[in-house]
Amino acid sequence: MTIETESTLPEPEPTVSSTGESRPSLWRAVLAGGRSFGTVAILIVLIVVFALSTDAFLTLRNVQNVLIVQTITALMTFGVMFPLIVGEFDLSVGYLIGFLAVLGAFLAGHGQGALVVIPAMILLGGVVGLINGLLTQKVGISSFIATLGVGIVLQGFTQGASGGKVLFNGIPSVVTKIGGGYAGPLAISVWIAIGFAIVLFYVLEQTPLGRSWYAVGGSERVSFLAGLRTARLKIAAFTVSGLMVGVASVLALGQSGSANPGFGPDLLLPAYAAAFLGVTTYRAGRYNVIGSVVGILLLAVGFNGLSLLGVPFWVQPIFNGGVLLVAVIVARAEARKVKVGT
Amino acid sequence: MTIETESTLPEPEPTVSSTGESRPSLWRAVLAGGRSFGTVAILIVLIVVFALSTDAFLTLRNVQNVLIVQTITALMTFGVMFPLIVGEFDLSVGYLIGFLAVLGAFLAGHGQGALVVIPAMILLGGVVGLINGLLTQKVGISSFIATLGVGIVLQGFTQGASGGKVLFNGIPSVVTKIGGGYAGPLAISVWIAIGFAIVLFYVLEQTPLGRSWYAVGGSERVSFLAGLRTARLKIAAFTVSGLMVGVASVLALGQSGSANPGFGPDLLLPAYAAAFLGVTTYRAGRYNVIGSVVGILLLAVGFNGLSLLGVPFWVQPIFNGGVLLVAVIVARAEARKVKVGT
Amino acid sequence: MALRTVSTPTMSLDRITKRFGDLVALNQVSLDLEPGQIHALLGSNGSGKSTLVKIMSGVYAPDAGAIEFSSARLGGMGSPAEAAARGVRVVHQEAPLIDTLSVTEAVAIFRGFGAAQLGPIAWGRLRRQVQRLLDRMDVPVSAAQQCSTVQPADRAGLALAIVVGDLFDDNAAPGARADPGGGGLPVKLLIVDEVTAAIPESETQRHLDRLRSVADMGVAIVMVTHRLGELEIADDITVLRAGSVVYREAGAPRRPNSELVAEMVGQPLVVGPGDTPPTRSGAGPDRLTSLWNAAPVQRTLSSAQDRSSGPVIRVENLRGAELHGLAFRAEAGEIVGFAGLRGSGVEELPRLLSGDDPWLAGQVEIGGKILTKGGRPRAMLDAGLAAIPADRLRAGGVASLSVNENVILPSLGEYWHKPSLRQRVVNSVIQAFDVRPPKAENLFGGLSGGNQQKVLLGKWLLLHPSVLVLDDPTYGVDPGARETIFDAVADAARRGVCVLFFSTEPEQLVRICNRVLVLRSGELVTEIPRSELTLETVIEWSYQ
Amino acid sequence: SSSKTSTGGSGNGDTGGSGTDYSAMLDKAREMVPATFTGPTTPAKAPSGKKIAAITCYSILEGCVIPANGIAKAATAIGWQARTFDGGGTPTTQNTQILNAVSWGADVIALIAITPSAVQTGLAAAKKAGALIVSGSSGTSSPNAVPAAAAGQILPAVDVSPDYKSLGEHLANWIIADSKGKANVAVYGDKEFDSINAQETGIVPALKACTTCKSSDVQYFTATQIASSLGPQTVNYVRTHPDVDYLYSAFDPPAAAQVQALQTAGLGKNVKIVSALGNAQNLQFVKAGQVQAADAAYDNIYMGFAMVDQSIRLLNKQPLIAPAGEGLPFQVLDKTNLPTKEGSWTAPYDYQSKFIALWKS
Ligand SMILES: Nc1ncnc2c1ncn2[C@@H]1O[C@H](COP(=O)(O)OP(=O)(O)OP(=O)(O)O)[C@@H](O)[C@H]1O
Ligand SMILES: Nc1ncnc2c1ncn2[C@@H]1O[C@H](COP(=O)(O)OP(=O)(O)OP(=O)(O)O)[C@@H](O)[C@H]1O
Ligand SMILES: [Mg+2]
Ligand SMILES: [Mg+2]
Repeated sequence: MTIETESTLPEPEPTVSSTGESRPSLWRAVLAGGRSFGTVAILIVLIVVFALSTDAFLTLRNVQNVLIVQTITALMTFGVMFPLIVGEFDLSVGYLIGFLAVLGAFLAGHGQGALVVIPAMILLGGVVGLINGLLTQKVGISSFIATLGVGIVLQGFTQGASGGKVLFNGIPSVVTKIGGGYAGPLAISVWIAIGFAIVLFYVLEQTPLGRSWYAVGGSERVSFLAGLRTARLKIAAFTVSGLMVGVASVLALGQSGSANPGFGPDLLLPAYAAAFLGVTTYRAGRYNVIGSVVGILLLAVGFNGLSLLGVPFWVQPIFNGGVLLVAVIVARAEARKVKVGT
Repeated sequence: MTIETESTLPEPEPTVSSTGESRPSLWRAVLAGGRSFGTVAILIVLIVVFALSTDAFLTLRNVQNVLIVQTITALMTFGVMFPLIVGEFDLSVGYLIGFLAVLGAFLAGHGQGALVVIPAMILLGGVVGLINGLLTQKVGISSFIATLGVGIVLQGFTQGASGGKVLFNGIPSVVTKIGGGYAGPLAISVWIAIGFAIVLFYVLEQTPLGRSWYAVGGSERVSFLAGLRTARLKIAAFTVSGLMVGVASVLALGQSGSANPGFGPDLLLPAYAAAFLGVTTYRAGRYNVIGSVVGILLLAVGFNGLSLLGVPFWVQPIFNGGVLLVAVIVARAEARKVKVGT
Repeated sequence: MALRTVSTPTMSLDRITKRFGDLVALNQVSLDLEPGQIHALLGSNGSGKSTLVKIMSGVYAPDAGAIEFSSARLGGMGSPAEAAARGVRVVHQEAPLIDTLSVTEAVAIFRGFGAAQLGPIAWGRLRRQVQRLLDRMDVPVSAAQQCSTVQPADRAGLALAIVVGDLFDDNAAPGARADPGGGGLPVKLLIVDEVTAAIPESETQRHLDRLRSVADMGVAIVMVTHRLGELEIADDITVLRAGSVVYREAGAPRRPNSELVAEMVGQPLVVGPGDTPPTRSGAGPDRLTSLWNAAPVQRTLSSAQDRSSGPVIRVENLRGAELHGLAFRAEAGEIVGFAGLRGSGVEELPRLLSGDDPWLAGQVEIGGKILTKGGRPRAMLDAGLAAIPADRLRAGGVASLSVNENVILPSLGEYWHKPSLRQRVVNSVIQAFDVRPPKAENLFGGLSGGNQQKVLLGKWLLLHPSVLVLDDPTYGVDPGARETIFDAVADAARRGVCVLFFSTEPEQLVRICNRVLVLRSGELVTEIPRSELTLETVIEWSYQ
Repeated sequence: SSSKTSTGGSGNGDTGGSGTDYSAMLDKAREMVPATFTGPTTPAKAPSGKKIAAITCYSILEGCVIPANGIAKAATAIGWQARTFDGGGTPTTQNTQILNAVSWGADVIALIAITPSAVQTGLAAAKKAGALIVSGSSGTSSPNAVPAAAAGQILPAVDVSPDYKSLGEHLANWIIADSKGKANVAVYGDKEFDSINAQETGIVPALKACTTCKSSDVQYFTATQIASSLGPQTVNYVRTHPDVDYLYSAFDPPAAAQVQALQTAGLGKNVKIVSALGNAQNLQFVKAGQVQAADAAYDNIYMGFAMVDQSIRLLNKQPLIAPAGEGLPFQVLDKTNLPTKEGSWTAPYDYQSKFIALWKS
């Protein structure tokens, strides 16, 4: 007898997704999916332990600082989430943020103000995302290959535009203000990251567009048959990814006040680590905003606490890698087996 | 009507493959699959162009030089091919080669000779591959996540073992000889890489093990029901990958003559680029040894020729990324859409 | 049968031609689809039915010819989205469900979320709407359920609800919009693509009733099927052979099914005695002999065993998710059928026997070898049991490998360095089962469904198992190929293979089995011997 | 407890109460060393038609590229062909490029800030091909201590570097004087480079010599951490050690990362960073008063000229100039003595024509 969906592993328990509340509120939506909060538990334990072991941990300054330096990671993680959700992989984001930062600094150094520099960085990020999308969807190249090729080419442009130098002349003060300034208790860049988190959460969980992206990731074929324009949706996902990287690049340029041609590639894998950690939390088995934010905070708090305690420098990566492995091992089977690309 | 194998996109035409020769020879096997040699054409064009534009190109010494430094890339590429063939992805190989090189230098610095150092490096590579395999197959973690976690942890060990120093004391002369010495017209490391290429070609194309790996990559479930021990096969693929990286690390330690704690991660993406390029050649749409070797040579010849011509340094990445994109775009549809992971 | 009124066709295909490379998949096919009529599309495997459906639904553009639709003459239907917007809906054989979504979402991606692209989704209202729709269409599924938990039999109903839900929407009771002209209908043409193949026979009637009620609303329906029994509800019939229309019939009188089959197959048939469907002449009874002679001797699974002494398979206290302690035994040369309703364990048993699903408890003895733990497929194979899974797509063959490599996959080691042996063996499979096109090097994924099934049968029979488990082996297979398969199974039994036969069609059990075991609620309720084996007894016992 | 005296030299013998004249000490710390041209004076006629290949550590780093520019400029002046190969920041690419330089037919291969022990295959090929190998910025020849080579290692014939130990001492003295003997210094080092180790042998004892100052144990990082964890780690250190008011960073790129991280964390006013190299970006920090207060710059163009000079002598089989650094000048730059023109620091006298004259005589 035919069972189309059988897999070699036992099926995951049925999980009820959206609840049937009649008037959805964002708040209720946040709680609705709530089942898997193991990572949150680890985060709380870490916070308690660090708070007890060092006074420097739970201070306003420290909290502010932990948050501000994570804004770039957060936006990069949001950036890689969209291709992941639609079942693709983007290896170009690291090269892209480096390219956009150098481009912004280059424009600034040639006398352009914030009104040109910021839109140029963000939009060009979107354009590169669009190119990634077109290469994968229209030319039909596997996203790993296409984005790797695009990324390597971008690295060349980055090096060429920088002329091999750190660019720091004429960075508009608006940009540095956005990167490092404060508005109320939190840095402006933190507000920006929070704003994007809320908007993206809303789009992904509450709008047809978001659900269509998840549907395409679940089965491109069925989505296509459903009349979803899967190619467009995927291209859109890549474009949004590029735009997010563009925003991240503005924050990066603002926070460092300069653009270094070597900057960027190192940010690729941490963004993926946070997105993978995110899968263990909130909606287990799905890439999601809340889970990613918790993942970022977990890694950030761990790093911060350990370095406040003064552990040797090589303990950090062991902690980071260990947290990722442990969180995934103890998570539900869906989270362990989440689809990555393809 | 059955929709099973019909995709919404027009299917590639079925390709006629090997002929039914009654006595297979390795040579015949090499020619048997021969259909897609577009990359070879590009390679030949490059060689002709460079030979015409600079005298320094087609000299024995230059050929030797091009080959010797590609041996590490070649073995790393072979390393990533096995997980790719069985439908998995290994993000740890870059961290792993760095870890093994530091480990080897550390052992050497503590008075161990080549007889300890070399087997330790290779075997530990295998052990890490085995751990990757167990995490993905027995614990059930998606290979991206598992290998990323393992890789990050390894980075910590690398930094810890090196103490942040370049380790160069006591590297056994056997190791440096293997890395940089010559035997006849070619470097010892080139002979080693050629040897591995032949063995792996034979294993992948001519033995039941190789065919089983491809079958598992094509459909894990079908292979499982056909009685293949799919989990073991995948674990074996990861282990072979680790062993290859181990061999690469010996060559790397030998060629450098020292181990640097920052070495390794940069080798990850070039290895994938070569493996992806390989898919466009020989057996289009499949990761294969001959295609990968051609891909490596293509990138190497391009790098070498451009350097000899003295192009600005930032042209190199544009060339590399461009070659990857162009080769894939002009390749057959199977090559463009080759499965990456999952 | 609905009353035939004179009306303009909903869709007219005019000399449609479609080529794939050298292959002409459709050759000047013309077809009229009338509103309110169910049009059956028949044809053997590879005759072009799926291709035609894809042209009607915008997946492919024809290479030549035109489509008249809603009084417009078109070169093609554009894209699936465009075709859907024009009112062409398709229910594909594989239910269009995404396991990671909820039923509400699965319906909504087809029918809309009731919100602008970036507007908030009113989840509660949406879910209630979907639930109402499912209730109206008599589909026993909860809107809040995860798709992965929907039962196979309900998937077809859900798929239909997804596709023609517009007709049953909130403001209209079922049937209220019936309008033979069909002018204002949101759905004008419904294509159901071999949907019943996935449903147990016992549940197909409900599905066919749903189809009739949709047609009665004025929708033109194209029904692709290999089950001739379902032709009862069809108004018109078109038979394709090798890409051309070879027969068409509008309304009564109806030619007997055997003649339709003859049209499909395109060669004279030897009609068997009684109600036995026709058997194709040609392929002789020696196909297995030649197969086993070609195969390497040491590999044949049962060669070492003594077939004459006692049962070749003995199952004790087998427990799984559905089965609660099943026991039975079977002898060499027997064909034992299994019947039962959904949930009775009849779907689970073959998966347990093949080692695909884990056993909770139990013991299976095959040819003297005792297996206690949920045997992995390797262990079952080594003991002499080969199982052909029903799920050809995910469990049958490796689409990206050649026919060649698929056939030898279970015993790769035997063919190491024996290319000529491999060639001979694979060719004998191709000949014995009439695989078309007969090229060992073709990619498995490029074959039509029926030919894939033949290759898989060959792959497993080649091993000369002592026990052969067949799970719905005629799934998606045309009547000609079906006969090839039945012949092969009978041959195998005659040669001492013990066949355990599972089918969604009780007729097949009645026709081919020596006895049938009926399962209910995970237990064996009776054994129907050959002497009492009729359609009635099987259905009676299953339902009781 | 920190003293935030402006670095603006007041000139009036300010003794800070301990009897030391910190103002004079500060003036001395920021003098150029050596004070005048002490380069070679014996002529060395340049052989004609040579090819010199400069292998940069990584062509996106200023400190790697400027010496190569110096080499190119010097080589052009004597009619040599010069070509720069990008080492790409990894031993693998550096090896590849040395081999490419050999294939190109280089007579001289100049390694810039590349660890010779990491590129042994390339150096072996260069040696086999008879190419001369020289290096810059490694700190492995006089005036720096010559390290013991590991057995069998091929090393450059000569290295041209500033006196790193002295440079470290000058930085220490600048810190001591600027703080009037009250500095509490966090010391960041990197063990990957001989030059940085040599610098450390200067600064650490000199800081220790100030009994009224405090300095931390050296905290080591690696080059790969500069872009990722060094910044946040520094912030955390400064936060948990509020008494720290000076920070020594081994070279400019890590210092830049630390400047940015401290600024972002709002700790920019807590510490003054000093480092070494003289990158444009770091000089800009000093100029703008952004965390970094001093930078020991050395003349990388001079380094290129000196490398060419020593190469000519080696090719001519003339004796090498001693010390091998050929008086490569450095200077601790702070707000008071920054060059007015933008870009990297060069010695304020014309050494280029002096060198060229020696080669053409
Ligand atoms: N995308 C394609 N590329 C190449 N050939 C194709 C493609 N799709 C179908 N074919 C070929 O066209 C012919 C018609 O195929 P089609 O799938 O329409 O048959 P069918 O009648 O649906 O068969 P079945 O009953 O087995 O499903 C077959 O020979 C098939 O192999
Ligand atoms: N099971 C096997 N055991 C040993 N050798 C094998 C096996 N299968 C294939 N080979 C060898 O591998 C080579 C290529 O095999 P094969 O003919 O199946 O490839 P192919 O048909 O070209 O594959 P494809 O069509 O998938 O590209 C042959 O020379 C054959 O000897
Ligand atoms: Mg079909
Ligand atoms: Mg084949």
